Order: sequence, then structure tokens, then C-alpha cells
Amino acid sequence: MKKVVSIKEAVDMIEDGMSIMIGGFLGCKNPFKLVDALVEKGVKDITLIANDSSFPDVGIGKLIVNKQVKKLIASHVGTNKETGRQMNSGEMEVELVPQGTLAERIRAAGAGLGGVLTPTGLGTIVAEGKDIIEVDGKEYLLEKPLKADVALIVGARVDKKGNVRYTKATRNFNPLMATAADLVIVEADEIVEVGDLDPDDVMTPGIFVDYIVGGSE
Amino acid sequence: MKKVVSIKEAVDMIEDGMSIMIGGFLGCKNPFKLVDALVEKGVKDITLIANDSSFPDVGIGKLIVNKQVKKLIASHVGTNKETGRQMNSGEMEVELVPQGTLAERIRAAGAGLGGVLTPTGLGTIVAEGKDIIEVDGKEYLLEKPLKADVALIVGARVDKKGNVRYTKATRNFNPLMATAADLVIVEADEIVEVGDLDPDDVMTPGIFVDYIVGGSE
Amino acid sequence: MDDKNYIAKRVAQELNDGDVVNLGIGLPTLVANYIPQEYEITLQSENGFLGMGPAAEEGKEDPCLVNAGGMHVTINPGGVFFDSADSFLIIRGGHVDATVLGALEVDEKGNLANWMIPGKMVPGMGGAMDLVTGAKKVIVAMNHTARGNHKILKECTLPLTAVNAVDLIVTEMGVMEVTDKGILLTEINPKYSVEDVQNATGATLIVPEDLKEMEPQD
Amino acid sequence: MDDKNYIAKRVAQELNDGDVVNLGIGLPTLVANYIPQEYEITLQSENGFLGMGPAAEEGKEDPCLVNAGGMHVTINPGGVFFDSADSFLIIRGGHVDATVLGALEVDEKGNLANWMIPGKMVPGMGGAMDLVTGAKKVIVAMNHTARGNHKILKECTLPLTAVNAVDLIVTEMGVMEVTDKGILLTEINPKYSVEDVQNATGATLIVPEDLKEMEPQD
Repeated sequence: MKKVVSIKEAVDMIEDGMSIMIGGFLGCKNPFKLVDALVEKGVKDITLIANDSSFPDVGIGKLIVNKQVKKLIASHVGTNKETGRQMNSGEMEVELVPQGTLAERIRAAGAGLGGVLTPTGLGTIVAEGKDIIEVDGKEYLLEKPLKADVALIVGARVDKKGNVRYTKATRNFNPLMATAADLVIVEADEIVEVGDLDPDDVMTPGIFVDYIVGGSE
Repeated sequence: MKKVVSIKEAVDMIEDGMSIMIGGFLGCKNPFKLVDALVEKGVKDITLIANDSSFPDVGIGKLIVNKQVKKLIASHVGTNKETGRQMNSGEMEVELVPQGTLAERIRAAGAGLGGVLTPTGLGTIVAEGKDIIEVDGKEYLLEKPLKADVALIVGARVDKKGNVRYTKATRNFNPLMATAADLVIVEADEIVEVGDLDPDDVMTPGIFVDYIVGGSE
Repeated sequence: MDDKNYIAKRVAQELNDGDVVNLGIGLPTLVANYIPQEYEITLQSENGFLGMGPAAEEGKEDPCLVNAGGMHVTINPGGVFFDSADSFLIIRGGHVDATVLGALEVDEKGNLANWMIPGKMVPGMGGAMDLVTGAKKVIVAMNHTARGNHKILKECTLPLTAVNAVDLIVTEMGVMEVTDKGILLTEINPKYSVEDVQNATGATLIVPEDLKEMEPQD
Repeated sequence: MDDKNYIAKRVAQELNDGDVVNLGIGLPTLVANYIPQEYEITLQSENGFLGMGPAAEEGKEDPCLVNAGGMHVTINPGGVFFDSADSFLIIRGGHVDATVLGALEVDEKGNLANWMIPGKMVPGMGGAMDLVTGAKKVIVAMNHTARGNHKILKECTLPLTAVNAVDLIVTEMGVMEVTDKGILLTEINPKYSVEDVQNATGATLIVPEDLKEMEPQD
């Protein structure tokens, strides 16, 4: 099973209309090469699931500016003015999700759970149209699992089985997204041999990863 | 804030009638020194939450044999005949929980979630008396969060802030339990200085740990 | 070849290159011995790792490395350790391609009972309920009968592990698929007649025209 | 001392040795500058770490180490990185002792609005909804009014971030506790009279007999 592919081979698997999760937090950091290739290919009508829409000229921010996103599901869009513009004009649908709920909804999809019972968002517009479940006299919002066709994640050290180790603040949503998509592609800062990563050091098991592309090296 | 205490100081904080989570999987491995001290102290009427009840002469198995446990919440008790005997005679109450549900119930308590929506146990006696929630046409069992007064966990390398790194198959329930108890005591194979653990290598942040005791060194 | 190894060998043929597999304690563990060398199968151990290797050599046991049955095992290069929440995320989330486990009873609805005999034996379900609920393919590997008593039934009598969960049953007598219409006997051990298998089964077997023979049990 | 630093300094007095604290972007970030040296306070950054240190020195920025506002920061010895699920386990699960954040509006029920002005500014809630729901103590640190308009109200008019969540409000005019009976003014900046503060507030303040004075704002 050949897991290491070229950026072109990877992006060839991604088609118009797909839902795509992309790791990163305010561009720290998106899988920049994969995203740039998506921009170049011009894949459109994407449902983009990410923490935020980055900055207009950084990583996934470019997908917004390039009008490739039909719907954005994110917790924060304030750093990319183009997101606000397209949202207000109705060009792009935006679903804003509290950050912890977003993380947990993705995890629930990966973990085979039916949803998330969270106190976050109760009494706010986030709760509109959603079921409220009472457990031992306390109310919780039922938030549904969130999965995608594709997850594009970014790792620091990745072995050829797809085992991933992240570094510092770049871990964020990546390990969660790796569990919740049909096709998972990791962009690796460094690709290492199987056995080079200590089994205690791996943060995303290779069974979740379908393909690996070389990144910044 | 002095976190490193003696086994005696640690066990002095644990009283009759408390609910206690104890990490480990078939004795691989429990916090053996803390458990032995609990046996010696004779703390009784414990509600014990653990994956299993180990073997009669290993780790938490001794707490059962010594009749210190009023109620056991576990996924598997087949390796300790005394558990079965006390369960059948009615001396000890036993709540059997599917292993994945047990893990997720503890995590839910730690994560401030209202419960777990799992397909596991539907149509079995595990579902008796529990609410079934339908999400998008699929049924899920609502399992409630599980917390405790005390968690006794076991780590391989622990720094003086309480940051814990586990090794190999000993991680199991420990990181989850650390998030779900009022008082968390870690038994460390090795206590190291703050800064000796790479921030990427810590598996349980020190903010969850109240006290550290030296273990097998 | 004894029944257990004969069953294990046949089960191994159900696995595909690249599969993630969880093998239960006992007979299912033997399946590992019959996986084709050229296959890359990743074994999951529900106490918290992927890439489980063979049993540890005597004298080389690592107290921190046991499988879900408490046996000392090894981990292969590329293996990964994790906690119990992540382990069951993998299991419940459908990331295990196949789980192989024993049963006390299986019925024609695919219901499975393998975790308790009320008042007699209550070991607990451990990870079994999650495994049979979450794994993509659930394979029951067991002796066809228990001291002459039927284990494959029209309806389970013991407390269930899961409802409508079993995909395939492999015994020393044959290979059976659980279908919407009932239990389909797809292969038979040439040592036995269809009548033998039916007599040993508490549900009516569907026997197709193209019933295949298993390899002879020598 | 300008209003922002005056407020931040007063908020810092609310923190206790050993606390885990999440500071919002902007004014709340300044609170870190006024934490007593001898205190061991652990700062949480919701993008995924504990033990956040000061801003990175120019030329020493690490592209893999930013705070939740995207600013280059540092991590202290004993810090820990984790993923977003664990980060919000910490936040939602009540493991953060105090969160300090700004507000567009706060009301006497402790309701908070700080994430959108419909049709005008919709940055999204980021981690704020989880933080104010999960943190043990929610401290709003802000200017008392916005260009003369009341921000502390009888009832919020903007979409809420959370209901009944705010414990304490610190402004350049005073310190206010949200109680069951309404907003209790516990301390006042000696520069202002009670009347000044009441006039700048859209809810009726409860003024206790033992109203304390804040440190003078020099």
C-alpha cells in the first residue's frame, strides 16, 4: 500500500462539491501546499469545515477569497474580511459553531457517537432549532456529529504508515479531523521511516491516514 | 504548592465511603503502592471505578478480596473470582459497563458534557432503564457522566508540576480518570524536574494532578 | 489439524490486506497465525494499541505491555499506543475492519450472546459490546455446538451482547453468513454432510445450490 | 495609568495563586502583566496549550507557536500542548478557574453579549461561548461605556454569548458583582462618584454601605 503521493495525485482525488475538513488555527498552520493546490485546481462548491477562515492571503483564507467555498462551518471568521462580505451578501453560507462544540462534533463523528450533549450555547441563537436534552435536572444542547468527505491535515513528522506526530500549537483540530473523514491526506513537514516514531509519541495512528504528501522540506 | 507527598500523606486524604477511580487494565498496571496502602489502611465502603477487578492477589484485586468495596463499576470482572462470589452473594453491588462506554462516561464527566450517546448496549440489558435518544433516525443510548471523589493514577514520568507521561499499554484509563475526580493523585515511576518533559510529550497536564507520590523507584 | 486451528485458519481467509482487526481472547487469537505473510494486517488491542505483534518470548516479557487478555505480547514497528477513549473511538467509530470473537449463542437475526450466563457466569462484557457494535465485519469463530447443545439458534436465550450484529459464523462444520432471510450455509467441511450440520444447528439453514467445500480438515 | 491598564491591574487581584486562567484577546491580555511574581498562575490558550508565556521576542517568533489571537507567544517550562478536544475538555469541564474577556453588553442577570452585532459585525464566537459556560469564574473586563452608550444593562439587546454566566465586571469606574438581586457595586474608582457610575450604567446598581475605594488611578 503506497501511501506517499505527490501533491497533484492528492488533489486529483478532491472534486467539486465535496465537504473538506482542514486543520489549523488562524493559519498556524494549514496544510499550505495542499490548500494552494486546491486553489490552483479551482475545486469549487466546497463545504469547508475548519476552526476559522484564516487571513485573506494565508492558507484556507485563499479558498474563500477565490470563491471556492459554498458553505463554511467554523467558529471564528473575524480575521478574514472577505468571509464576512460573502456571508452578508449571501454568496456563501456560514454556520458558526462554538469552538469546543466544533471539536466535539468532529470527535463524535469519528467515535461513532450519536451527538454531543453540551451546555455551551444554551439560551443563545446557537440553540435555535436544536433539541434540548435534560440529564439529572440539567439541560444540554444536542449537537450533531460532523463528518466530511475529505480531511486535509498537517503533521510535523509522519512515518510511511501514516503515523503522525504534531508539533506545538499546530495540533489543534488535526487529530480530530483525521478520524472523521472518508479520505484523509496528511501534509508532512518530514516523512520518516516506519519505526522512527516511538509508539508512545504518535498522536494520530496511521490507520486513519490514507495518503501522505511531502510538505515544507 | 508542594505536590510531591508521601504514600501515607496521600492515603490519609482518602476516607471511608468515597468513590475512587483507579487506573490500570488487568493490573497493567494499577498504582500498586497507593492501592497497597489503601488495603493496609483498611478504607472501607469504597465505590470503586476501574476497568476490571484485576486478579485476587494483584493491585485493586486485593481491595475486593479485603471486602473494602461496597460497589464496583467496571467492564470486566472475570479474572477475579472473589468479585463474582461477592456479586452473587449480594455482599458487593456490581455495575457492569461496556468498556468503551465506561471510558466515554468518565471523559464526559471530565469534559463537562451531559452524557454520552452511544449505540453500544442497545437491545441488551445494559439499556434497561436508560433513555434512548433518536438522532437523524438512528437510536442511541444515553449514558450518564461518571465522576469520583478521588482518582488514583499511575504514570511513568511525572514532573513536579504533575505533568504525566505514560508508557506503552499502561495509559488506558489513567488520562481520563485524571479529568473526572475532585482529588487526583498520581503514582510516578520516576519524578522529574519541571522542564524535563517536552510540552509535546505530556499526556496528562499537571493542572489535573493534585499530588504526586513516588512509585517503584 | 484440530478444530480450533481449522476454524482459525478459515477465518484468516476473511481478512483483507490492509485490514485493521481485533481478535478476541482464546480461539480468535489463533487467527493471527494464519494471516498470509505478504498481508499487512494491523491488530488492535482494545486496552490501547495498534500493531500488536506475537506473544512475548519467555524471559522478555514487558510488564507494561499486555494484550486485552492480560497476556504479555509485543508491538510491531509502526505500532501506536493510546488511551481507552481513543481505543474505543477506533472501535465504536467503525475504524476496525473486522472483529473475531467467540460466542455462547448466535441466532438467525445476527444477535449474539457471549458475556453472561445469569446466576452462573458473569465475567462482564469488557470491550465486546463495543466491538460487535462498531466493527465493520463481525465474525463469530467457535465450535458449532457446546457438549452437544446448539449454539446457533433461531433465537438467543441468554442476555445479548448486541442485536443484529453478526455477519459471519465460522465453525469446524462450516461457514455461515447471516442474511436477512436467515443463516446461509456457504461452505461445508467435507467431513460432514449438510444433514450433520443442520442437526447440529438450532435454526433452519439456507443451503444454496452452489454450496462450497472448505479445505479438508486433515 | 490608562484605563485599560488600570482595569487589567485590578482584574489581576482577582486571581489566586495556582489558578488556571484564560485571558481573552485585547485588554484581558494585559492582565498577565500584573500577576504577582510569586504567584504560579497557568495561562491556558484555547488553541491548544497550557503554560503560555510572554509574547515572542522580535526575530524569535516560532510559526508553530501562536496564541488564540494568532499572536506569536512563548511557552513556559512545564507547559503542555494538546488538541482542540482536550483544550475544550479543560474549558468546558470546569478546569479553568477564571476567564477574563471583553463584552459588548452585560446585564444584571449575568447575561453576556460579545460575539456579534447582527448585519454589522459577525466575527463568530470562537471559544468564548465555551469559556464563559465552563470557567469557574467569569470576569468581564471592559470600558464602562462605549462612546457614551451604556454597556451594562438591565437586559442585553444583542445576541447572547451565554445566559447567567458573568460573575464579576471590572471597568475603569468600578468593580461590580453580579448577584441574584442585581449588580452590586463593590468598589469604586475614587475619581468618580456613585452618581457618575450609576449614570454610566443602564441597570440600577446596588450600592452597599461599605462600598470600597479602588486604588487611585494615577
